[in-house]
Amino acid sequence: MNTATGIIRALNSGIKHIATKRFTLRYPEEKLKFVGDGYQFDPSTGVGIAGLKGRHMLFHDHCTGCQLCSIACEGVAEAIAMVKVPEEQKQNKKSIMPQIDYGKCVFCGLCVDACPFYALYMTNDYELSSFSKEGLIYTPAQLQVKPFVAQDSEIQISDRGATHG
Amino acid sequence: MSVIAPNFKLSEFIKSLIDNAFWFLLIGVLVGLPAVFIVLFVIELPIINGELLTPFLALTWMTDPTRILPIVHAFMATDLFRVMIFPGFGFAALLAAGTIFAERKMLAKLQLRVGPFYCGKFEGILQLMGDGLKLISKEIIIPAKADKPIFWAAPVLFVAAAASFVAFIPVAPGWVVADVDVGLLGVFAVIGFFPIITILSAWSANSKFPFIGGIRALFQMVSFEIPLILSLLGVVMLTGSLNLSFIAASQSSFPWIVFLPIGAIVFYITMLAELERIPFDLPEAESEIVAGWLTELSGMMYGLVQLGTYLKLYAFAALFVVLFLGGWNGPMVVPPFPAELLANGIELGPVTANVSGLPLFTQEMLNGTLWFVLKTVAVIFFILLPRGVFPRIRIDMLLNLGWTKLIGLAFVNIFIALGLLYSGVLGPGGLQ
Amino acid sequence: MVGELAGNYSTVVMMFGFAIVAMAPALIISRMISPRKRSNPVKFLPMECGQVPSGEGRTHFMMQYYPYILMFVVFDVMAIFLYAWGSALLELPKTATLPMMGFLAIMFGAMAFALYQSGRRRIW
Amino acid sequence: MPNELVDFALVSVAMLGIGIYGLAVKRNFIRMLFAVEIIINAANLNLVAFGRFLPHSGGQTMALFSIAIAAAEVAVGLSLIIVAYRMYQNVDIADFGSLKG
Amino acid sequence: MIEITSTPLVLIAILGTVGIILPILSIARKEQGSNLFYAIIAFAALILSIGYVGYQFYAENVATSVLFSEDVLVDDSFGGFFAIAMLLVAIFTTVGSFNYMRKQNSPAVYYSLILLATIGMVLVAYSTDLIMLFVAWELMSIPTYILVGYMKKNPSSNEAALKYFLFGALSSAIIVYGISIAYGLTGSTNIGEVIQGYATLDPSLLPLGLLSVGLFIAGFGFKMGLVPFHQWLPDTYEGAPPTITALLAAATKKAGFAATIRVVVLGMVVLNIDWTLALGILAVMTMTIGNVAAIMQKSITRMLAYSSIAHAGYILIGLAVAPHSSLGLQGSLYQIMNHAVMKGAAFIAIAGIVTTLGVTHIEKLKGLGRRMPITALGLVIALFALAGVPPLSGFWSKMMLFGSALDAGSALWWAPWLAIAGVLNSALSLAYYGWITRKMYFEGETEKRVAEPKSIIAVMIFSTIFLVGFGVYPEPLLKFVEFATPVIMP
Amino acid sequence: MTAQLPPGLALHKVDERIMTLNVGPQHPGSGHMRLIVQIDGDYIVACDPDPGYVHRGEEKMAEYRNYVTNIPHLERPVIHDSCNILYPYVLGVEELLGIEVPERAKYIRVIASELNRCIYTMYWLAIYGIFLGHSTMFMWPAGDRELLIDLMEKMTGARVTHAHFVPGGVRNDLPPNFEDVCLRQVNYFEKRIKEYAAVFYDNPILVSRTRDTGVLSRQDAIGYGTTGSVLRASGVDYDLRVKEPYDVYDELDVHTNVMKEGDSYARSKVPWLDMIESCNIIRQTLQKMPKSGSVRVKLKPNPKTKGLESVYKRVESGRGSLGCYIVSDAKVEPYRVKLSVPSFRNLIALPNLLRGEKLGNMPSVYWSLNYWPVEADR
Amino acid sequence: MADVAFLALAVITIGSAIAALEMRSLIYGSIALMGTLGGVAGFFLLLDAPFVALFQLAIYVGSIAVLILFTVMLVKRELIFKKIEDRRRKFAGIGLMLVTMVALGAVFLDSGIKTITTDEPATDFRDIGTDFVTYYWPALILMGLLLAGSVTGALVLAKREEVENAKRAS
Repeated sequence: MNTATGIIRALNSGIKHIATKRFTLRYPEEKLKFVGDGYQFDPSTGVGIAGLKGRHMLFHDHCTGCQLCSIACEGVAEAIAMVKVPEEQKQNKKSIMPQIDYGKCVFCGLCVDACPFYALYMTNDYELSSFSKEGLIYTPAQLQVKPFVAQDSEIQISDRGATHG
Repeated sequence: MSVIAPNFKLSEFIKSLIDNAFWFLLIGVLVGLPAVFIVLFVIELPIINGELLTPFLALTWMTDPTRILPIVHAFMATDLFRVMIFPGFGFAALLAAGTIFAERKMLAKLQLRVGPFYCGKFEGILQLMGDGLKLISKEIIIPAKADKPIFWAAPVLFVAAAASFVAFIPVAPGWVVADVDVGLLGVFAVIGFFPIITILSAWSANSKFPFIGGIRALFQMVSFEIPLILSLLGVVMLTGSLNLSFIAASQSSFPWIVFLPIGAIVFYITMLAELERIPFDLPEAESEIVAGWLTELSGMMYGLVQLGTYLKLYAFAALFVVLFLGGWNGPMVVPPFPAELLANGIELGPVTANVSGLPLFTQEMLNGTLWFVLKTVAVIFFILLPRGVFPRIRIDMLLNLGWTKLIGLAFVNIFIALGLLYSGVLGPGGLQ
Repeated sequence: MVGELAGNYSTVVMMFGFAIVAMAPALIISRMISPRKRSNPVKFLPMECGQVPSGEGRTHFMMQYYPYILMFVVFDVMAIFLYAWGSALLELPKTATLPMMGFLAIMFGAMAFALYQSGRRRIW
Repeated sequence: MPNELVDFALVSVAMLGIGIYGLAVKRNFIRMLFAVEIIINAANLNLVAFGRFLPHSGGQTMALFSIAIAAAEVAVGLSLIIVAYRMYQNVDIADFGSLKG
Repeated sequence: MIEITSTPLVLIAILGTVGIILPILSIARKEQGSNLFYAIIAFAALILSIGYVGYQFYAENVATSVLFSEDVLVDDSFGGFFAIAMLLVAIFTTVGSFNYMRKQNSPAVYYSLILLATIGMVLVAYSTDLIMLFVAWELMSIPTYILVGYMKKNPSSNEAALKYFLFGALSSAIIVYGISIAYGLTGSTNIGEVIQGYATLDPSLLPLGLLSVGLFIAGFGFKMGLVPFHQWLPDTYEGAPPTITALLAAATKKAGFAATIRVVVLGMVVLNIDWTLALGILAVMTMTIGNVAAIMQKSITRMLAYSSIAHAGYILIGLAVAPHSSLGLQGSLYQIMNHAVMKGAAFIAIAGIVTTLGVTHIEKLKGLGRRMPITALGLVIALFALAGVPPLSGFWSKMMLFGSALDAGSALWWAPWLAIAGVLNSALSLAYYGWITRKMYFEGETEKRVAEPKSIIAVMIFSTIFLVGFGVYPEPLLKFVEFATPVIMP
Repeated sequence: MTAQLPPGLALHKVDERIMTLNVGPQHPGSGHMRLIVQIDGDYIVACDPDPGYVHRGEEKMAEYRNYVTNIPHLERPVIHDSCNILYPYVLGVEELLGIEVPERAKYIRVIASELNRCIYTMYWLAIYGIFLGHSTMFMWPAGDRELLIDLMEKMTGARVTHAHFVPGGVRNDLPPNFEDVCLRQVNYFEKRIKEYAAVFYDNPILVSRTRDTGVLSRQDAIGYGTTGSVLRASGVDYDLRVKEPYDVYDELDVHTNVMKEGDSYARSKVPWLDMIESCNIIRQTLQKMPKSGSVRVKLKPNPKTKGLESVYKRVESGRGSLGCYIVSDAKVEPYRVKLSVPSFRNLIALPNLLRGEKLGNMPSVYWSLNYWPVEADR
Repeated sequence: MADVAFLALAVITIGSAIAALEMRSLIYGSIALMGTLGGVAGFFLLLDAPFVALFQLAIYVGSIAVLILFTVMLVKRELIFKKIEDRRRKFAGIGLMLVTMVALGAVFLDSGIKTITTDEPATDFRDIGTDFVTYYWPALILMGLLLAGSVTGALVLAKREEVENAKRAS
């Protein structure tokens, strides 16, 4: 009667789960809460600070146009191109700044690791979809904007199962 | 409440209902008004009872219960009503549609997810309609070397065979499409058509995977037909009848499952196999043979096969209810039709209308239908449940199970019935 | 009157016919409103997992389970013979069960042999 | 207008004739089997028709036996044809020709 | 209700039980059991059955041939006679198969099917109800379809089975058709009542009655190998395993005669029309065509097959003159018994030749008398008995048949011509039997003797004793035949 | 070798009864590959795996990138197990460059590696479930995997392709309060996967279906060179974490799960037991880990090796031993990077296991080999 | 009503019987044969023999037709459509058919059964069951033996002997 008990156990487990809380993140309405503001890097110690590797944020006042980020990206995705910024936004001597093509970026964060001037961080923003390829290319001006992300859902574990709450 | 639907909000539910009703009304008006105008302008209006039947008059009639109810009554007495609406196709299709939705929601609950959610604004209640629209607007692709006539006919025939299976099911006292002496045998005859349709459909596609799936389906259905037939013999022996209505009526004091639990279990398992449901869904084992005999069916053809499958599911569940769970029998819970309404008529504000055609349905019929539906839903739940907890079994295991264990159990059941009969527990002189 | 009882069965045929009449339009409408692009002949090849189909689609297949169909043909007869007896059982004397038991015993013998044979799938 | 016995008998005769034609003309074993089935069905139809008009239950009993026997016969016949098909890759008995006389 | 100790039921019980148990035994032994084990069980069952039949006769529990009964079966001497003949052939077949089946697969099912077919044949002779007759007929036919095709790797066996199957299925379909009309005319399936009904048939229904009888003749005629229905017979006999051919030629054919006597002859008698001429013509045609065709054959199996067609013609003489001569049916029955033994022995001898030498062609039988003396002797004796050479048993039966034809000459002007045709045909047949004998004994170089299978030798010895013994001293057999023959008066 | 061809299947004419089925690449039961299966009725006569549909030349690509920029690439073949596939490469580069990794980084690596093993195994288990027609077993692991993905995302900032291991340690330190969250979620995770036993591993239908199918004997398992769970399911007690401990595994108490049977069932159960073991390891690691300290050695942007030398490192990944062979020639790019992947080793056993099996066993045997097509193709 | 049904059934039965023999494809032939068998079942219904009718549907259409269909599907595709016909033989066959039909039809029409009609109620299907186990019980036993013999024999025939021998040899 091992078979019968096995079948009954399986059925019992199935019925039990009908009353368990469901573990589904209803994504557009709820979003997971991430650690910190995003992945950052401290070149002085050479260690990153934990956070989501979302889209980048460029601090114009720190960027020197040294191209280290672009060089770091060359071996990975070739997503970073150094472009001339308009005269009024010019912050550094070469007046070039990274422009990132998110159609190519793999979000590895090596460019952040490469930046010695605290100019390039990654943020929690990951909703980058666009209708055109051009829309995925973020100019330095766009990269300057700090995204607003409302992420508050976290995994809650209780006796009746885990949920996203 | 929160367990079943954690985010249930009554207001949203009502809002969604109103929304849906609005859309229905809108479409109804948009389609209905032109129809009325066509009637007005194109068709010559008849004269009934000396009056010219203008649309206005027709509308008045439609709202006048004294006029419309006898017509409804007369319509309800026809075979056409039975075939199309109540115990027949409409009722079954409604329950089948409900089953599809319930299956998806229930399986989602069991698997800790949500299931259909957005269509229809509340918990995806219109998902089925959306699916239907999608299927009907999809391109039907027929393989180049297919045998076209059979390929086209098979899905339709599948639905038709399932519908004729439904015809034998008695829902309430007197409410059955075909009340025949040998109804149970008719059921077996109809079940015999499914493997043929399946194998023909599979053959006609001229493709490998459908052919393997079709042959598997053939073996499976055909092998489980014998335990199916044998498991029901006990009930027939005890009632001495093959008439399903009679069998249902004979269980007024206790259902046969009390005496023949083994038969009920065997029938339940064979039912799963005949329906090609997990754990017996070998004909559609997607990890081996893509989608089995459904591989080449596209668009609405697939939709029709699914409809047929769920009609069949309803019919099998109903057969289980009729044979083992007492059919419509149950305590009377429906209140009687208020007698003073019959005597005094219905007061509608200042007007009192004496409605001759009431009540439309008798108390017994409503009660019977209620119990029948409740039991059927319970059985359907148990048919759906294994999909969540069992893996698919292999064809040789399946055939082995059907031919050795289930047939053996079915014969045990037969001998139990014989023993009950000859020891005098049941049958003439016994209980009942 | 000959053929009176046949009227009861007409509703089954009606049900069958109604299902066809109600369901065939679904296919026809679908055919009408759905796109029909015949540009690519590869689209109409039978399913072969992305490969170009090779070999016969319908072949001498699954003989391993052929005995079950043979058995089905014979034991289906047995099962429905049992119905002829079972439905009349209440009116029969108890001795009338004996021939049926004899019949069943014979069939059990045949079934044992057939099950053994069909269980040896390597020889099919 | 009620149906008469002779109507059924005529249908039965027509089926018998078709069956004999099939047996005489066709050389495909499966088709010949079809023809035999048609003849058996004609006979069954006759039996039940006569049984109804007597009325007597023996005709139906005989028809049941006859159908059951046809089932057994078909099972045997198709096994034979499968053996033949394995040997000749053919189902046409005119092409077999191992027996010449 | 028929008594449970009556012969047919006991035969069903013994043979059916053994027939069902044999396959089960084979699974219990994982299909590894030897041929001999199953053969001996089957043989024991057959011996037990024949013993029981004999005991019933000995204890005088058997009624005389009543032919009619209230029930589906009757335990009469007519059935008993056929039972003995068929059981004898079945024993021949079983014993002959000891050797023949040694290298074949699934011996258990083979013997089980032989037993089942034997039940069918026996029950055909015992049954007094058309449904019973039909079911028994099919029980006889279906196992033989399988048995004929039992040598699966042999193409001719398979083709023979296919032909046999088609004609058999056709014949059973025709029989059902005949039964349906007979049933429709008389309202019953009991042969007694059918005959009663025929006797009082409304004249307007007479054509239908004739039609039904015609269909019966056609249906049974397929099995008997009457001439217009005989095309399948040589092919089948040649292709089938020789042991099974013995069963077919010697037993199923006789079942056809039993059924014919039960149904047709009596039915014809009461229908009260001059139908005997038709049977007479059939008889002459059958024996002539059978014999003429037999002369031209190269294969001994095929030759014997045609000879068995011819013998169906001889037996038919008796049936044709039955209403007018009491000797007619007696002669037929006598010839049936003799033919069972003779044909059985002949085919078993061929089975022995096939197993040891693997030849059936007549030219290759040269010197058989020296290579396999006992088999050859048995074969020759059987062949001469078939031809009706005097001191052998076959002589007396033929004598009786032709005598009955002469006897009926007073009522039927053409009856003596039947006798003459029969005698001429016998002479013709002697030609080819003699030719074989010459080939076996007087041609060919001296060759070494080969080991003959013991089982075949046993059959040969038995048949030789039977044929010679009853040829010399025919009284007991005559008495038995007389006891078994039903009495019909026009 | 193991499964003998049934007698007779080879006897009859080939063209008559044998049907060639292409299982894949567009097949629900194949993955990114094709199995050319020849079946006689319900029995598989021959099976010819045809991988290579997702080959992308990772090894060649690695020769054109420096030691750090290789990292996002080399994790691509098994993105679900990305930490483990980077692990041998990182270990090798560290040896080439002669870097001593900080203690805390080693522990973080172990946590990441074990979490990733669980993530991979859950994904594998989900597919195994759906291959056997058990849709619940698809949904539950796919859902419960989310717990661990969430942890990994907190830890590394990415949900799937982490690019977390670098020569010299890990990219970033653990976020604050990570230990508590990790312990809580891992405990819950362990509780969840133990519930799978009722519907899956102890389910009599599953047991009867996968028992004694595709049996790989101990001898053959060693002979074919299978690794990981396939090897352990055949009764060979071999786990690199125990036998050749790397990083800090020698300080942890690792138990090796071994089953004797070598059938599909055993092969499917060993990874599940391994997951439970992984939970144990993570708990131990969280206890023993230094609470603070450096996690990464600062490197030059383009580190160079000393001269022509090679190194071979291997680790126990979710599928078995995963080796990485690096040859360097004193340039910024490696001269040669060779990945020795467990999937390909396990695939070798497949044709021999499938021969003579029933068609219905094909998915279970195939997927129980713990095979990941992309990894085999690289 | 019954008469229309009769005519329709007659057309279906005879038409599909011809189609079963004459259709080019054996598969369509099998389907047409099912039509014949179903038509005969319809006649049984008209003759108030519902048990036999549904038995016919369940056995003939449900299992025999399935078996035939399955066997036909095993046959190679070109054989399904292959048709060997001798024209002379065909005309002879048609002649034979016509002679049979006309002769038998004449016999039936000429004889007295033309006048037979009945108003008596049909027999109950339970009588069949009663018959089976009382009057015809030896036939039932024989039927059992027949079915047993046919299934054992058919299985022994259909299995592949060469495989078995190979197994035995090894």
